[in-house]
Amino acid sequence: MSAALDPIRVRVRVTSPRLAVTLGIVLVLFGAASIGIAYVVVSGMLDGHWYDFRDLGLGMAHLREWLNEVNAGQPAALSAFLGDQWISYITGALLGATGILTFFGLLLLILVWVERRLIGRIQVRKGPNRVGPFGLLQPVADALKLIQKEVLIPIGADRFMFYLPPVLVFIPGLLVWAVVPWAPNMNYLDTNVGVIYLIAISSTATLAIFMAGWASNNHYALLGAMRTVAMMISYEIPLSLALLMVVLMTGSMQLSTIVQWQVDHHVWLGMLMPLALFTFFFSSTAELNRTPNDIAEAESEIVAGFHTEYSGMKFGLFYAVELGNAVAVGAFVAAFFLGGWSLFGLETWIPPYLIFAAKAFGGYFVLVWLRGTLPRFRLDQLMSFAWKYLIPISLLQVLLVAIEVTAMRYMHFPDFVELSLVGAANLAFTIFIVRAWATFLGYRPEREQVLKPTMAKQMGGLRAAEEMRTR
Amino acid sequence: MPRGPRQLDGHEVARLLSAAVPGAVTVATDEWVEIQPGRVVDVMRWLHDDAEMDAAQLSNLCGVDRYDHFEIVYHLQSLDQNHQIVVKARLTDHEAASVQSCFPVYTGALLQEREVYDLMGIHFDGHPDLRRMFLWEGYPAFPLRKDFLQIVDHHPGLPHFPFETGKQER
Amino acid sequence: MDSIGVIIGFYALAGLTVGAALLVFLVRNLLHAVLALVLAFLGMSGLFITLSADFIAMAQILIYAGAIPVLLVFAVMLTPHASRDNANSLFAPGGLLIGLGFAALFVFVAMATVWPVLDVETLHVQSFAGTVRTIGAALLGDYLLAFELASVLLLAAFVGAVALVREDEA
Amino acid sequence: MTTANEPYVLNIGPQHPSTHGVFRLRVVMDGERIQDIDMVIGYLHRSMEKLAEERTYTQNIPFTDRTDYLAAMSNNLGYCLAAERLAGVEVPERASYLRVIFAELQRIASHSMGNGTFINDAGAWSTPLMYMFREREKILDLFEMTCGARLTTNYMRIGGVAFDPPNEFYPAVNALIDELPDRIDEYTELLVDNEILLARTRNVGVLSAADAINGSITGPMLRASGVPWDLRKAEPYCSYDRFDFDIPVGHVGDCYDRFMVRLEEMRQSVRIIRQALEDLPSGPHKTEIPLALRPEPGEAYARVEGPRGELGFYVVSDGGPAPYRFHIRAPSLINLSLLRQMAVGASLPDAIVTLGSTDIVVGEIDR
Repeated sequence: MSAALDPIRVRVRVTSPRLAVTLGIVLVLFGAASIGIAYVVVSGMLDGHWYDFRDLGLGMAHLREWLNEVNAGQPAALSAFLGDQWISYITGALLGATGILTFFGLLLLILVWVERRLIGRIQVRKGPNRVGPFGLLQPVADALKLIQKEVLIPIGADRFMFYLPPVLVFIPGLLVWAVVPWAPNMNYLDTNVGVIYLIAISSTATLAIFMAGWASNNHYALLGAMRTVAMMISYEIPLSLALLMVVLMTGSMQLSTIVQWQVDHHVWLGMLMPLALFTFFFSSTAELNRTPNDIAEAESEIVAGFHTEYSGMKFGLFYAVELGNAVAVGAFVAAFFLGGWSLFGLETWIPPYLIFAAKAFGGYFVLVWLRGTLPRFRLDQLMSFAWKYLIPISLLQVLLVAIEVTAMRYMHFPDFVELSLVGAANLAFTIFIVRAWATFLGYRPEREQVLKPTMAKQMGGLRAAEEMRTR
Repeated sequence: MPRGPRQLDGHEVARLLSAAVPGAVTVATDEWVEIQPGRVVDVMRWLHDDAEMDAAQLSNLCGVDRYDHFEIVYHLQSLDQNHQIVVKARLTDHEAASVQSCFPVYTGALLQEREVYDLMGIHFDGHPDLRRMFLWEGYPAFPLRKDFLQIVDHHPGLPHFPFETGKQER
Repeated sequence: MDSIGVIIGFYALAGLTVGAALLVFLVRNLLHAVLALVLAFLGMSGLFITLSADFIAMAQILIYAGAIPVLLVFAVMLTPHASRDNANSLFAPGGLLIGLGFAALFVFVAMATVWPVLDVETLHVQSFAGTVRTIGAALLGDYLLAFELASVLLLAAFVGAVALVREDEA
Repeated sequence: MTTANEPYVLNIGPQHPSTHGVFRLRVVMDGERIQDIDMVIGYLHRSMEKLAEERTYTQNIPFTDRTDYLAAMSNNLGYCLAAERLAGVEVPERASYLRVIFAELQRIASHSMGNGTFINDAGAWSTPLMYMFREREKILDLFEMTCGARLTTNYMRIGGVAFDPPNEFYPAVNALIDELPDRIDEYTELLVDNEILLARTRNVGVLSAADAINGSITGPMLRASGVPWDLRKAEPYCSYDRFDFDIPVGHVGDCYDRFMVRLEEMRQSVRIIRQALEDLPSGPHKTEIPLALRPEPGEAYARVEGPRGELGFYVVSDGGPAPYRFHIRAPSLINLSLLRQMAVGASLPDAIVTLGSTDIVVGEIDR
């Protein structure tokens, strides 16, 4: 059959050549203008400073200095009334909020495409490729479609509680980005309780999800909400324990300090504490509702879980925040365990925020990869894994890390020796304790118990079946 | 008509059956055995338990409307002996047709009997869950009966081939 | 002399907290009341932030906005539908009385305590840098016994709860 | 979890990702545990058995495509065997070889779909399904090449097959069967040793051999329970007695065994196709039968080993041009007989996996 007669296999042209050329010219002009402006700013033609674009944090520091000058120069009456630093505060808050919102918005737009393309590649198909070049405009089309869709509210739903969750679930999704350490000096909220902030903020999403499930007046949604809550309660603990190990080792809850510790010691915490890395990552998949722990929205069982009844942009918000959180998990894995913005000295040459973004997206890619590969656990399996395996083993590991940290305080070997010893001890302990604990609880890997089908030549019924079994 | 490749001779089955369950067999041909509708469970249980018959599986169960009576056709399968037995039950009461359910012997009859009840309106005594299956509860008729929706001047079946004209078979 | 921002913040947050707390018992729907409670807790954590007590603020969010309401909602949801509204009950006058009593106590304590007043000049941002360290040192230093006792008590409660809920393996 | 006086009823379907069609399960739940399960079927009921009573024998062949729309070739074959037995029609040897080739191709396609959706039900997000669709597409291309249709093929005829495959068919099918074992190995690597999948499917929905036989379960489900029963060997039709192949038999009768039995059957089907292609005799592909086929009054029950189990056709003739009675023994429906027994007491995800492992096709359940 000829290709022309086969509508499915013919690539549908969405862009005419003229439109493409026009778009191309506009893009080139835009790019040239941007580069020109960037050159003027960076090269110091404007204010005599030479900006190193590898370090946006430096630019931020300059901005802060400048704002301090402005603060100092304000009339005394104003500063007596409003405080000395109010210009810095307000500018900082506005800039940060705008930055995070812009970043998050753009990120979501890109992620929809990235996720679908990646999953498509994993599933030997193409993924979205019709709207715009390489399907890049697909997220825009999706968003437009979602916005103009009617939002249905089920009969018997609690309207107020039904409207609230998509918004509420979005807030933590935005807030966690505040503490992300992009580069030296480049984090919006470098609070010294960063780790607790992270845990606290992410735990509030539970309530929103639970509200969504309850308000929908739908049995699937309620089941999904129950599962979410059960899972989040269980997996907050190993998550916190994993972060506790990090805090113990680095002696700080400030994210910039944690990254700086890794830079100073030329090591990634993930190498020192592989179990903590695994625990954090696995618990995060549970918190995120992503495969293999996506039981809260297990499509084949409870349709879409807590957001079954949401349509239009309300569904879109749930979907978007889920994607955004996936990258946030990648970012925190990078910050806590993969050395943040450092890359063994390369950060001098490559902009650190790019290194950080690469690591964050690497973590995200692993999540997508898992999603494309693994089946799903069952609720009771996940619960028993958390309570019977992850939490006890993590607790023991925390104990070991505490001992190591104390020992390191009293010994004065070179860093390299100390950390190698710690890493080796942790790895050995992890392997030992996992095996020992599994043996203690009587766990046998399923794959060792599997019997492959036998091949029969003779047909028969029950008698033949028994013969085959005894043989 | 030829039997299936591994179908037992009906006469042979009838001989053994009438010895074991006296009075159950009414007719026997070389294809099938016809039994009393009230003795279905007895016959099935014997066929199921007997080592030689060894009818371990109820392979197929369906009903046929013969205008004045119904036939329930049981295809029984022995897996170990690898033969097939065809048993029929004739239900003479066309209006209130009823037959013993063979669910006590074969759990596989659960859905098959429900299907026959649903589409043909034959009542199976002793079936644990006899409800309409494809059609909804309260549907007025039984579609597989030949008198389904008695439309004037409409006879069930195909009277002649589409290209044949004039010749009326029935 | 506080700057105007902190004052505005304090009153806004205090208004939010008190208003949300009022809503908790004014709202009819029990789940809405729980949400109002969460809002009140969030306002409290904001108040802690204006006092530069960042650790306590975060702990407030973690425990009172993250964990407790989930338990509350769970409890509300799994009770039968009839008891899901915040109806009047005989407990109201007594509760009001107890509440007033507590309020009076707090006002008295606040008024009667001689609060240490620090000089603004000696207060730098640096003096608030390490609340985590200070709290940690205090908990595991001066107040170690109390801390450990509280932990043991909580553990006992935990084990007791498990023992209560556990079904008999009869 | 819930109060005792208020049953928590969950309607799974008629529109649900795991019911694979319009099929509804009414599940009474206690928390995540299933207390009672009831099937509500008939959403796709077209009363084919009634319709067939007013169509000629040849006109009924397309109906059989539309019962089990994932295994149209097998359904065609089963019906044609019944009609041939009723009318006493002999089938040329080439036709019976071609029937075997297409039925086995159809089995591979159907098992690909069944296994893929089963893994999907277990929660793998479409990836194995898409992998298996890749091979299924090629098989459907072969069907299209031969008879012009991909899904509802309508290929078999009473007395043979409708068309001889075109010349391009042979290289394509040879390339496919050379490739398929590697592909099946790929699935095995991806899925069979996957700890999560094993944890989800082993000892879930267990069916003992005695229960399975008594419950009229047939096909891969019966074999997974450890009963070596396959009509292709027990009662060889077409020319299955001339090929060398094995019947995979499971051990426990759980969902994992069903999955594995299907996967192994795909390998065996490749073996059969290879042998059939090697010895494919020349000659006519069809016996000419009168268009106005009027079998003698009587009845015939013919069955084939379809991908889902014993696919039987019971055809009664009264000497007229149309069947007097036309009954399909639908394995999808009858394999559901014991669903309640398997699912009650299990948790919801287990029940979904169990339903997925029975590999239902709603078109065949409802007919």
